Amino acid sequence: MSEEHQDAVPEVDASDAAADAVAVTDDPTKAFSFSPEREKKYEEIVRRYPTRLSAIMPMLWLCQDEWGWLKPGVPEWVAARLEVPISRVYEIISFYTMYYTENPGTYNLQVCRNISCHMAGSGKITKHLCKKLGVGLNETDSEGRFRVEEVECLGACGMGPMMQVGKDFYEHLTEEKVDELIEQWRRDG
Amino acid sequence: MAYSVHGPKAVSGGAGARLRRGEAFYLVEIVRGMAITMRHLLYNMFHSSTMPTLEYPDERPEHGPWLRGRHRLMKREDGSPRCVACQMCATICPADCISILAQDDDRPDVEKSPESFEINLLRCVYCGMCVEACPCDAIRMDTGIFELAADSREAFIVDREFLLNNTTDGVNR
Amino acid sequence: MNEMLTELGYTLGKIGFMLAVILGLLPAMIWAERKGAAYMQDRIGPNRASIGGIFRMGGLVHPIADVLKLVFKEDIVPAGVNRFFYHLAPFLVMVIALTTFAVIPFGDALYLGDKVIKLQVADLNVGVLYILAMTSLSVYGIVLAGWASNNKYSFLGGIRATSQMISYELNMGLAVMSLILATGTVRMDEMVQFQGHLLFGFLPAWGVVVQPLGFILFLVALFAETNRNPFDLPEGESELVSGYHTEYSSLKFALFFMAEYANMIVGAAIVSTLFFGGWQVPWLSTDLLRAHAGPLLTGSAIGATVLSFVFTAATWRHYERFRGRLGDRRELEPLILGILFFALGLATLGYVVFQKPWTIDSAMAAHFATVAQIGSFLLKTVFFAWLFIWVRWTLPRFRYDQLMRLGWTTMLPLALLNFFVTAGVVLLVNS
Amino acid sequence: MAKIIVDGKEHECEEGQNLFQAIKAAKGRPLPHFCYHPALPVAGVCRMCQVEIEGVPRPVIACNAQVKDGMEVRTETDRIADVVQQILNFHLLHHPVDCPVCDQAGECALQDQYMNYGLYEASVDVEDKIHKDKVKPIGELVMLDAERCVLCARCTRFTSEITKTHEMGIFNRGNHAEIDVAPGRTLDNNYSLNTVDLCPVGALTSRDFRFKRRVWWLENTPSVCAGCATGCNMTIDHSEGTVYRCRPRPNVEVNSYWMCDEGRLLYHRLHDEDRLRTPVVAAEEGPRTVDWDEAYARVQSLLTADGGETRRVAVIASAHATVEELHALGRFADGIGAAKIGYRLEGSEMGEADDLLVSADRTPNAEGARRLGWSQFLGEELRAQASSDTVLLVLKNDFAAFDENGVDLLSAYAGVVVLGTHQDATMDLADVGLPVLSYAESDGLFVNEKGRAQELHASIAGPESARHAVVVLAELGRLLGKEFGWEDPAALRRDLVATEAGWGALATGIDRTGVLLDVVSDGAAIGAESGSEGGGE
Repeated sequence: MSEEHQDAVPEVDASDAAADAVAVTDDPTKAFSFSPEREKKYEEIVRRYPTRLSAIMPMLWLCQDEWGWLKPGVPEWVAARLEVPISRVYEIISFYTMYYTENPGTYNLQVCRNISCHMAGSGKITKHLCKKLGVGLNETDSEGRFRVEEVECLGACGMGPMMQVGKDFYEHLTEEKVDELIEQWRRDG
Repeated sequence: MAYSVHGPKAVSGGAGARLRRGEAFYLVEIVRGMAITMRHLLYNMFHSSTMPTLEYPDERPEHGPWLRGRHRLMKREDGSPRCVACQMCATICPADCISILAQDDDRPDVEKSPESFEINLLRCVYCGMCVEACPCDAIRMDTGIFELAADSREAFIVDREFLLNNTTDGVNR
Repeated sequence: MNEMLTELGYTLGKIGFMLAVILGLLPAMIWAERKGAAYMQDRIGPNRASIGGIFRMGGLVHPIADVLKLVFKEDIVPAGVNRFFYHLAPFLVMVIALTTFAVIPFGDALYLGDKVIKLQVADLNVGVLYILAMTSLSVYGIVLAGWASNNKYSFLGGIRATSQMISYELNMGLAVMSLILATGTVRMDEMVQFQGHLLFGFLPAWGVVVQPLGFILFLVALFAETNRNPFDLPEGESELVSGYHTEYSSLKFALFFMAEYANMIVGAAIVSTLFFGGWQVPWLSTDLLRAHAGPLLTGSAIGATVLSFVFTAATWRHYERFRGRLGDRRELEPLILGILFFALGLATLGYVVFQKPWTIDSAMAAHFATVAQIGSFLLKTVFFAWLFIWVRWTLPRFRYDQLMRLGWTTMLPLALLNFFVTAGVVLLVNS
Repeated sequence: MAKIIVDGKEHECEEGQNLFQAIKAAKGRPLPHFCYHPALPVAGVCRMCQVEIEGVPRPVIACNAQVKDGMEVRTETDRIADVVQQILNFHLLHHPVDCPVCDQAGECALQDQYMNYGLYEASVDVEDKIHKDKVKPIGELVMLDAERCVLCARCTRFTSEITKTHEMGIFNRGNHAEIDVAPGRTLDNNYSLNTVDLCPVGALTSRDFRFKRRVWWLENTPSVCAGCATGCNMTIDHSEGTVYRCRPRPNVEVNSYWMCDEGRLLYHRLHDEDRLRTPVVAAEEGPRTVDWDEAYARVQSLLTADGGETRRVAVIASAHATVEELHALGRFADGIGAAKIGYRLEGSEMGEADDLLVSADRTPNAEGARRLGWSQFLGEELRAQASSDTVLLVLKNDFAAFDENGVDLLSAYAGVVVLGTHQDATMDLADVGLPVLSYAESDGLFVNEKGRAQELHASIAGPESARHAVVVLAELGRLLGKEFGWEDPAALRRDLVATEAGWGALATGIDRTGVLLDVVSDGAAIGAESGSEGGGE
């Protein structure tokens, strides 16, 4: 993973920072800023945990809520704001699977692949989704809207095959049902 | 064995080697011995082609794959040496005849390679331990070349290129 | 004055012949030693050196190569040697070996018109004693070499040679004395003449017949005196690292080397002269040879022709069989030799057909007889020289105490016994 | 005090002591381990040091356990052997086994443990192994091979706990976990090579030492770093007359287990191009190499004034010289009545200190010089001695590099003789330059800034014609008709202990951690009374 990040880092200073219209500043704590209500949550988080290291994970969640994924530069910003070593932040990001360092798209279709869902046909669903959307597994489509991902058990074994999109579960999936859902999301934009 | 200068018993050797009456008169035995050698001579004069001797430079001996001849360095598919300069051979060598200088290799799949690889063939005792020690099968002694001749001692210190290209004409280049 | 010059010329001629025999036989002996040893031991022996890349002559080129090598090798004189004796020793050995030959007759007296030429370099009236004297002298070279080398091994070799010489000189002398008693003369030519008789009408009165025990004693003593196996303890490689000539190199070593073979040849000549009738052709006295020269010469010529054609066939067969095996010019050798043999065969055949050798005149007959006698002498010499080689590659070396015991406790009593018995028999016969 | 029983044998140790260390003390050798390091916080990740404790159902790792009185520990049971082998199996599962190209081979913990506890058939094919970064330079001096890593976290603990620079971390998880520097960071602190020493395997290797020499050919000589006044203990690894690397030698009193990169790489100077290998004399066209006889002849002619009488001599000492050399110079100067100028220009060779090891004073033996009665000097003192009737003798001091006025002053002297190791700025101005042995090539003592005398040992032979400075001083004394009677540093040290106060602590010999000298009042010359009242040991 380190390679990717090394490549990504220079972009923070040049294009990304400029694109976000953030004032270029020497102070890394000001590279990004939360929306006011998240800023409030941030304050809560920092207050809740005894050490700053413990606050890294909820802080990263907050960032992911704000921007959808951990844009280049955000981990550095987190480290600067929490005054923790950047290596710790990256250790956490790379350890957990649900921190996204690549844009997961608007709709991240997380299909369960564990045994119950698999026996109920999740494999077929995944394949169908990939074919319909024209993407491979763990790939985002060209418009940056859909991404198909296989995940481990989400605790809905009785309702398989199932997938999670955002915070919603979609259960008892069939190919038709999936088609419908996609049509709907396409309409929603 | 302590031997006495007296009596034929001491001369003839062990207890079971007592001479028979005819043998004690040596002349007959000498003549018999000479007959044996003459028989060989005459036989070989007329059957020289069946002689077991190998007429060496004209006839080459057939030796088994176990013969340890002059060393060679194995190559990778791209022609570079397989050797990674791990110095195992130089370490095990009882004659201390191998000297290797390692270098960083830029190629993606090769990390380390020998910058120089020299074997002093005059020091080498052809024990084959380097071959045994090599973890990369980079050095072998299977060339079958066992006759080495050159005009100078320096010529026996063979380098990487020589060992890689493994010319078959002795040490002389 | 003129007569003296002619006499000198004849003597020089005889000396020349003598040297030619010894020096000519030398390389042949070396070749025979190496090749004979090889064949006895089921090896091929020397066959690499060649002339012009063609002629290998079954290894006969090797002695030439050997000599060339020895000539061009570095002559090393070790530190601490006695320079005078160190340089003298090899020459002493060689010169003595050559001079011993002087008293050996190699043919019956040749009558050229009214001139009588004795085929003997020096007709001493004490010829046998001269031989005994010279053979004893030869040890001086070895002792000097051993002592002057300033090397304990060389010195031990020299000491061994001396004591060996003393021990066996005695037996040799006694054996010769018995022979002198039997033949009644100490002149070499008379001894040979004596051996021309026939005993009981069919047995040549050779020394070996008259003195069988004396012959064996003499032969053994001769082996010891020439330092040949099984009595080559002075050079005993295993314990003395080559003994007296360890410190010699290059030509001086070559001299020792050649002296050994010269000694063998001379020894062989002495044995054949004393015990095998010298130049006598068995059953064919000089008179008989001259009388029947025609048929004998014809027979010899035809024999030579047949032999030549046999060799031609053999070489051709060899050429056919081994063609393509070596892949170079060496393969041509049997072909060329075959052609030469064929030419030789044709020549002898032509000689028989056109020269009609059975019509030989009496002057030529005398020459034929002399040639035949010289041939007979050389044949016997070569045989005994070969015997030296043959024995060497058959018998192992004695241990030194064995050598001494053999000399003093076995051979000396036997020699004395032989001497007294001979004396008694001679006394009986003469009275 | 607590008693524990290790493999049936009783052992005394401290209650609450780390069990790993207690067992190491009891057995005389450590348990198999990768991650445990006495100077780093316990991580307990390698699971190699498992032991059976009576009453505890499962094996526990000793490094994370504490000694309790009466504890019964077994370390050599079949079960432990089996556990360790299986743990080792996991460690080696995705190891590339590229020992032939690995610099760690020969001092690799994996190799050692495998030979001791492993020797099983590998269960993973080479093709099935997970591949990670190889040959990745993560800093100026450190090369990373993530495949070889056993994730002992020593390097990350070092960067977070010792240097507190946090360059390194363990990223990803499970089979894919690997050490690396954080994105955008490089391992560029002044202590980066310590991670290489710490690394029990070949994951982190020194780019400086990389492929230079196999470690089993290196000879180790204990010595002391000459880079600054801290006097870090180090081991010089050398072979066939060449120094290949320097590693810290543990000494809790001085440098713990660490050493700065700057100090480690100082050995390159020993083999520099500008190393003085033969005596040189100044000539019109520049320095000319000569033999010793000619050099001494030149010294003789410098010392002889036009009138034939002997000229005066002034000597300059150095904080780079060993105690023995300084003592020899002092006795030399006293013996011939020379003026003693001092050991360095005031304040020169001072740099920045850091809060770990590096001292501001970049000379190794300033304290030794001070205790021997040498003082720092100013350009003024140099000027005061300058005259056309005085020859200046300089021992291992490159003061000309620090003072331009001093350079001008040198021409005022009748001659300048320099005993040095390199063709440096002072040597360039010398009339005669005499090559002497450096700190790595001679025995001697350095006294660090805290007054600890530590021994140097000769590792390599040095340039062929270089001589030990004390030998050169003795020979120079002979030129002046003065016999000093010392032949080697050892004789001088004996003389020092016998004649000078304040060095008594040396009398009984010095162990590998050095010996603390008596405290002396700051800046004062050592008197008999101040030497006797000190008691710092």
